[in-house]
Amino acid sequence: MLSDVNLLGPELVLLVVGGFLLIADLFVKDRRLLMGTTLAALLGSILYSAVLLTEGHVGSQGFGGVLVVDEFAIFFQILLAGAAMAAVLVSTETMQRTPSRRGEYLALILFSTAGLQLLAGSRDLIMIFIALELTSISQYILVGFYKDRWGSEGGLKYLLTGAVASAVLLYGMAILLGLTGSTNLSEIANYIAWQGDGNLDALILAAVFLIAGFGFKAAVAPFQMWAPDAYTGAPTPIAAYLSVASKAAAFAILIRVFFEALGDDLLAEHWKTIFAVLATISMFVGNFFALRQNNIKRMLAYSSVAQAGTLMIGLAAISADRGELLGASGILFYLAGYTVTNLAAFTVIILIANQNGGSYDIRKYAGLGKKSPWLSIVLAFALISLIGLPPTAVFFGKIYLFETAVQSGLAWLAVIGTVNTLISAAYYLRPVKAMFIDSAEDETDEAPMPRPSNSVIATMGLVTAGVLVIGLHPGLLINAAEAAVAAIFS
Amino acid sequence: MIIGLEHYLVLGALLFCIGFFIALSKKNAIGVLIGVELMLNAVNLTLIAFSRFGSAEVALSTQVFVVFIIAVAAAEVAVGLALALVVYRNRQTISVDRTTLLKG
Amino acid sequence: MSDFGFHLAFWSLAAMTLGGASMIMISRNLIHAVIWLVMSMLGVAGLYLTLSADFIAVVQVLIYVGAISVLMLFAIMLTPRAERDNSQNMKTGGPAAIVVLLVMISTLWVAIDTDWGAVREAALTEQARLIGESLIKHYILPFEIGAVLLTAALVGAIALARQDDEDAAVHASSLQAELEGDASVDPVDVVDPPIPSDGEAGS
Amino acid sequence: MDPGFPVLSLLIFLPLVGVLLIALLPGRHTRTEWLVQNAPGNQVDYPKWIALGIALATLIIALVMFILFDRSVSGFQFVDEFDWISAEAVGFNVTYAFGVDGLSMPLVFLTAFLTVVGVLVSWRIDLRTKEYFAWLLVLETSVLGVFTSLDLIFFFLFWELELIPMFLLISIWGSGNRNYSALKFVLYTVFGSAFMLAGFLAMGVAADTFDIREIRQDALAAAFLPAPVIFSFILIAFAIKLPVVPLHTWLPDAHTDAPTAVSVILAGVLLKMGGYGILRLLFTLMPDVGADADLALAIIGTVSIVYGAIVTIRQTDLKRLIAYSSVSHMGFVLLGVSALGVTGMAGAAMQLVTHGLITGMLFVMVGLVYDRTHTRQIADMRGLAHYIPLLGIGMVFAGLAGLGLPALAGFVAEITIFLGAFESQTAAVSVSLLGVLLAAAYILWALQRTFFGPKDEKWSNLPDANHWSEFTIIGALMALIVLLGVYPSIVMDLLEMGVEPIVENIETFVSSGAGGG
Amino acid sequence: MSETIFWVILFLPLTAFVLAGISAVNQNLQRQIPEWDPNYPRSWNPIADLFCGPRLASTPLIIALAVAFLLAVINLIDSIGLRGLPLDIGTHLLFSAGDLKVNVGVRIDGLTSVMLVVVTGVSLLVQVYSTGYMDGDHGYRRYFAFMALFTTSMLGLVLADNLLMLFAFWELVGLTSYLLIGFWFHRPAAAAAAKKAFLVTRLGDLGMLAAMILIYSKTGTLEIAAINALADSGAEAGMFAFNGLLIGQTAMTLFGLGLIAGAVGKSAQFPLHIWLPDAMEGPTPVSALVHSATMVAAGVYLLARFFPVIHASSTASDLIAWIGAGTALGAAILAMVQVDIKRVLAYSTISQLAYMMFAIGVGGYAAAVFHLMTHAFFKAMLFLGSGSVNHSTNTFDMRKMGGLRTLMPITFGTFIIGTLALAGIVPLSGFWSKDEILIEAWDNNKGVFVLGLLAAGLTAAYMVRAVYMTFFGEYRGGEEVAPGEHGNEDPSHPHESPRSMTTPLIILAVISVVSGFLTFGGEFQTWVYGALPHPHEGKFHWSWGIFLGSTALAVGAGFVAYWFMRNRDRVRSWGVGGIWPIPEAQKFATELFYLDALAENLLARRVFYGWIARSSAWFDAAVVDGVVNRAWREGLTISSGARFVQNGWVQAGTLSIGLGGMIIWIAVVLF
Repeated sequence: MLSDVNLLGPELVLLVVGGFLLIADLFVKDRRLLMGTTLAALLGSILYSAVLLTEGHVGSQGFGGVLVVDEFAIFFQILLAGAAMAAVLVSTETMQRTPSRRGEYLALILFSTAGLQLLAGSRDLIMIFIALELTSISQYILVGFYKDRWGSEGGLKYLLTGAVASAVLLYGMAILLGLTGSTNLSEIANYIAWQGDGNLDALILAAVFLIAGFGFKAAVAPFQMWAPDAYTGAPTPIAAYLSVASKAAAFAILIRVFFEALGDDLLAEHWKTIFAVLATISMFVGNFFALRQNNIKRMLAYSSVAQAGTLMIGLAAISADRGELLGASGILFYLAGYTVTNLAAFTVIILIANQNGGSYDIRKYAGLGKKSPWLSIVLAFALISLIGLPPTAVFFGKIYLFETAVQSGLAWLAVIGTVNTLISAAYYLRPVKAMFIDSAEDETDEAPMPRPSNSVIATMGLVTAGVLVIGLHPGLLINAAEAAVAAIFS
Repeated sequence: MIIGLEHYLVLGALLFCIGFFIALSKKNAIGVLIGVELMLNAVNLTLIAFSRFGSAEVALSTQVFVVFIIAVAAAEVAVGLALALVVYRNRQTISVDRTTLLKG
Repeated sequence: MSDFGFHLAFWSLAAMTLGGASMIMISRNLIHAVIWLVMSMLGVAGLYLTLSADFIAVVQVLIYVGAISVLMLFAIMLTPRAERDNSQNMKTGGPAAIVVLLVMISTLWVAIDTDWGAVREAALTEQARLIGESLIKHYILPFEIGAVLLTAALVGAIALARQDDEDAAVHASSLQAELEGDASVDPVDVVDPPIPSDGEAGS
Repeated sequence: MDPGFPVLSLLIFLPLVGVLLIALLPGRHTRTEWLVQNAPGNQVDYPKWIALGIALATLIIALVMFILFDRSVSGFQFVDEFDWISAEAVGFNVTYAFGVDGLSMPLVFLTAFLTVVGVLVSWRIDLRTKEYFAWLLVLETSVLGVFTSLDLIFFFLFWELELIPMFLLISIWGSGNRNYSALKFVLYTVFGSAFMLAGFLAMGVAADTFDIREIRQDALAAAFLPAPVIFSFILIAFAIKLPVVPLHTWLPDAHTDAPTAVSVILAGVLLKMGGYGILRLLFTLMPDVGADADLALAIIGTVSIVYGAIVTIRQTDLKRLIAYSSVSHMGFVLLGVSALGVTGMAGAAMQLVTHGLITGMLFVMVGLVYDRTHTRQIADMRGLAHYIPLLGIGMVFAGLAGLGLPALAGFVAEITIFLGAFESQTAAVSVSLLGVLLAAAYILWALQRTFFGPKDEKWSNLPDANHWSEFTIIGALMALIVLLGVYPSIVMDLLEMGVEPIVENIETFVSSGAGGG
Repeated sequence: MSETIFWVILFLPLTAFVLAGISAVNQNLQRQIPEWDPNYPRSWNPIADLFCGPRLASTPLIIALAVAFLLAVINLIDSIGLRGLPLDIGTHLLFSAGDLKVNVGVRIDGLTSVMLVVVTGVSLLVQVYSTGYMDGDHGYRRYFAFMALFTTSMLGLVLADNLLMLFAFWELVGLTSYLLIGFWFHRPAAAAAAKKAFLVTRLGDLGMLAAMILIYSKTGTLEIAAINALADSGAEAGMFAFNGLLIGQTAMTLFGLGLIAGAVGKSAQFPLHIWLPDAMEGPTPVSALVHSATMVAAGVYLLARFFPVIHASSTASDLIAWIGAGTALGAAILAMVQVDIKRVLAYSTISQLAYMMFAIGVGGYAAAVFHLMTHAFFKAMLFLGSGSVNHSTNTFDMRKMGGLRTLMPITFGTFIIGTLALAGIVPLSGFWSKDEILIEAWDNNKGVFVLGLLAAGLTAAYMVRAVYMTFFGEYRGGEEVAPGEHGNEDPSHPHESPRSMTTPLIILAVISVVSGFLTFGGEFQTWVYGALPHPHEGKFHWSWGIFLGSTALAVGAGFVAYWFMRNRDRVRSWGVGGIWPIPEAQKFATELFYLDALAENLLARRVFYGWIARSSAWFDAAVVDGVVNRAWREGLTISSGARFVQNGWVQAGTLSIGLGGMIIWIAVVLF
């Protein structure tokens, strides 16, 4: 039993510190101390995961098969904790805006991170449900955290839609449970392997409901509509966090459920079609809606929908005959690259917003290249990476994913993906153009923006370096992703 | 005829659909929440039906599942109502067809 | 329980559940809707009993009827009479009907058509103990996490509901905007709330 | 040949070093120096001197490679390679592999040379010089990378990398409707590379490697896409870049609105990437498809030649006119390639090199004239040769080179293409002879309207060419054009070496196809 | 003689070109506006003034040409010793691409030697003349640079031993002709004429290019000797075969036609003759050298070079014969109505070149070359004479001349000699060559003969008219200095030109008198026959009938013309050019048979530029580009239009969840 607690380590650190923060908030007023504690917790969780990896606990199941610690889970634990760290680091201004709710803020971030990490490692329907709800509820609150008209509205919409989505998810789980008589993924897999073909319709309905539930978290069209509103209303660090963390966890659990539990061949054919179609829809929807956005947060929200579609290509490839390893590792690799890139973009956006009165209007970015060149360069770099131009992380992510598509005979999907790259270039380049080419309508305030806090600069440097490193030497990360997915598919 | 699993499942399905319809069609945020609650109840009913007619371990896991669902539902409602309250403070309304600042 | 009694119980409870639900659908007043919700939930609790899930039935009555609906009633009471309107959103009614029809078809089809495996006659006995055991044995982890979840929800709900110093300004400003009827078509003018002057010194 | 150290990597990444220097050093520095007396306010711009130095260094390295290049052995030389991504489990392996052969060596030299020209021709720029010259050097790196990559992924990487500097250079330092043109350029190219990437991946997957030297036709038989589809996918990208009708309309806009140096490099080397790709990738990796596609290529090429020339005649903007003439000239490349013979292909490759020099010079001259007249409308100019005779000489020279005058570079390429292609593509060549006449027509007419005719007092105080940079550019370009015109062997031998293996490949496949039925 | 000599001949003028070019560029450097750019290297000026003066442009060229001329004469003597047989000189590989091997080399035989002497000689004299004529012109240095380049290209053209090299220099002479016609580019007419000349000749060159490509692709060789030998081998069963080379009759015919196209363009034969009269916009010495003596004769040279090819197909030879005959007559008629003395000479040049053309067509190879040579001398002289007249009257309009015979005796005398030679009066050179041609025509093609005879008569007539209007009667001139031309400051009192201009006239006069005697004993014919694959002794043709006929015709026509002019003196209007009874015919002729109008206005402007080019430009902008832009705009519209879906309702989100899920399920279950 104690060993099981050991396996729970990474999440446990976060939960305990989160709880501690709730109390500490009542006495400690120093923001730095609170943030420091949070960051320490996240770092600890990362280290713990690393220790679990090196200490040979890999592959051991805990809590009666409810939780598993394999390279896959650890990959995501580290990724998610990292994303959370970035989100916390850039939250300085957010916490200045809400001085009396800092503890809650940080604690909720920790809780939802823990929930996502558990999601990546859980192998039991009930566990999945609880972990999902833990993150969801924390995020509902975080989105509405400013309590202003936009934040509250975004939060409410997120919650109501999410509640329906989780109800649908639950119905799917219920059907699955009733069919297979077990909540454990591997036992479900056994059932399907032996007698699944009898109740294909029921299985597929359950699967569709599951897809709806998880796709909601991943913001895949047509389950994406909450995303723009939630991102726009939420505090920007939270928007960044949502755009990368919950997407990552959602894909983790999609891979787990659909290829540990429902990965049987007689279903995989259907998954292939479904995921391919979803990928197409969500790439086109995301890109087309993003074309005309003037609020950069909203634009990035739609772009994250499109990116989710790109990731879906990987899922489709997994289901195809040849591409298990390639597809899954492609998803992981792309997720990592996308995470660092998007965090870089959001970091800069936050800094810029702090400068020009908290506004996110792309048109207000005019002439920024002169005022604060480094910020502009980083943002431009991040956006170029989001397009998928070299020498950046997403460039290789896309090449990798498209190769998996081609390799699994889905070349048409690769073409659609690249065509969407074309569309996306049109709107990703808009801020670049505004910053470097247009000149500010009021040349009066040539004053360079106030120097941001060290933490933010550090974050910016870290994520940008990440984008560049992954872009220039993707080999390491690709090998890591391989190792991670090898835990599932082998 | 004998009342069997299917009856309960059909009942659950119908309840689920009614709840879904309410969630889809009510103007008032609290109304939407009510719909969601109905949907969750439908799920619970389905699960319990399985626990009654399924094998032993199903019987247990489903009931545990239901306990969790009920707890989570309560939590969701609490947060939802809190958010609705905040929206009301900001906008003097909680009807979802008027809280559309964010769109497009 | 005799076969007839069982039939009677099932059908009446089913009618109660669905009827209550349908009444929510049509009732114009939110408070009535909550009442109907309570009734429908009681029906569900009864159905649990017919499924000999006593413990769950009790939990259902306690939490739903006892807690959630009361919570809702409080929330409704906090809002003025004008906001107790529970009418349909005419803009989504039509599409909603179509979607729900589809859902109904699929779910009913699955419910009836599927072979749900072996049917057991004997119901589970002494469930409370079994459930408790499995909660602290097999499902200990979800149990703990559930506890955290409730904490998070609790804290969050409080954090949202309570009026902090910095919130007053925010609400005032957005209230002002609302009264001026500033309904923006393009969410481009979303701006972060101002940083309070004594940013570091909180409540 | 193999020098002890990675000279090629040095060549490719030296400009990036320059970018770093420019970024780190200050933009301007006030001092008086005989060389820069005419710089406004006696200021020396570090960026342009650094850029010039780096570009010259690159040019020298390229020259040394050109000289050391072993003309006796075919195949790639100066090869640098090591494993870069090796994901055996999923079979995704990318090699860092660069090398030059007879085909790419002249193009590499051309790139280095035209970059120097580009730096010099932008000597008077003083808007945000740091960024400008930095981007110019980034551009050089990306083009050099394309010409030397031996790995499809790296080829694609550099192919895409070139977009960023181009976008910014056009839309910041451009003129006219520059944002539209820049975006149009980017979108067209990305559209093409979409298909190109799909084709590359299909190839790489089928052949289980992205190394150009190891991918072979028979391996592609197993591809998920049929070889013709892959071929046409990749061809789309190259056709857009080349460009050929009807994918050419991005070119006039980009050229017209780009700053002079960018037009020079765009016309001089970026277009060449398309022709180079067709030779290096399409016909090397899938010769049998190429052999089947010859007629189509010939037709497209002929249409581009004639149609492009006809449209050129109507242009009223001098730069636009030259841009359209590029469309016509690039058609010759396709025509030569479609000959499927050493002569034709060598001619096509030669056309790449010579057109780079000639059109580069034309754009230089137009740019220098524009610096003075501040108009490019032909209607506004008249009798310029009275006031700027030296520029007039340059312009007339470039124009005559452009219309394929003997003893100048263009003639060699065109005549070789004609002689090489006539046997296999009789009709196409016969039609495209018209292009020669039309070229004379539009160039001479443009010259007559701009430089000749009575004096126009409006231009009476235009300064003629008077800066050492201008003399250097014009002199160097003239010298190279004449050199290639009277003694083409120095380049032609290399190109011949470069295309021979391609043609052998084609012949073996064609003959085997004929033998195997 | 060793090959080096010929390269020296080729490179001497080239060196002069480089020097003259330096001088010209330096001149432009001098005229920089100094204060515009303090960076301007003033240090150049002294050196420039010392070494790069105008003399650097002319003197080296004249020296070079003198040396080249001597070498050419020596070579000619050699060649005479060899009976004009070709020297055995190897060729050098310039570059190779696959099977294509491009060589450079010289071919030296009787034909080449004669041409070398003609080119260098005439060029030398013209340059000497130019030093006087162009003196004080602003473009003095540029002028000599172009002239040097032209002479180089012309020499290369005659020296070339393979078709590609010949074509290259062929294009280069075209270029220099372009540059020289447009020399005074400040005149719109000059600029337009230059362009017209280049384009029209290039139209013909297309045929030559095609011919070259064709012959290469059929036989794989471009060597002139090989092609001639092949053509000379005679066709068996429609195939020509010569050691390994094979070519069909059709291909050979096409090849011949292509060459003819090139020649027709370059030598201004119908229908491509329209450029030459306009080319008179160039300085007069240019007209003398380029547009009468040498370059326009290159077409004749080409056909003479490939004489066996032309006669390997009757189609080709007949075609060129009739083209030549027709052009000879038509051009003579047009010359009859011109009022510009240079245009008269231009049309007469066309007509004389046409003579050579149909001579080749009817098989008079030697006669054609002979006439080429004699014509080069006397026509150059005539042009120089007209230049001399212009030098003192500042006009070419004969209506503003008259009575110059006393004022400019030397010019008058030489001009008369030239006229007689051109009119073919015994014993001047023109007589011998022209009669030679007429005899050949009489032997082979009577129709051509008749046309040629008529042309001969007209020649005398229009020359007499020109001489009369220029030198007889009262002086009617005295107009101001035209811009660019540097002539008499006081044109109301014309005077004889400086010695630098008269000397060449005299020399040329002497040559035009004596050069005809080379034909005695068929000497000349023998040399040029040496250039053919099957050399044979030439012989001196003589026919009393034709001698009497042509002389009588010429003299008669001359006197008729003279009589008309005398009586026309009192007629007010000079517009009626002289001897046309019918005004309609007059009009028809003065409008140049409406050929120029047809070509330029209708075909070039209306049909091509106005219709074809405009429609394609519209297509390019509106369709090719328009479609893309339209698609882009539509995409944006869709994007903004589709946003109504995201209408901000919660239920929109939930709806899409349910709908999406259901659609997927149904789709999967049904299909």
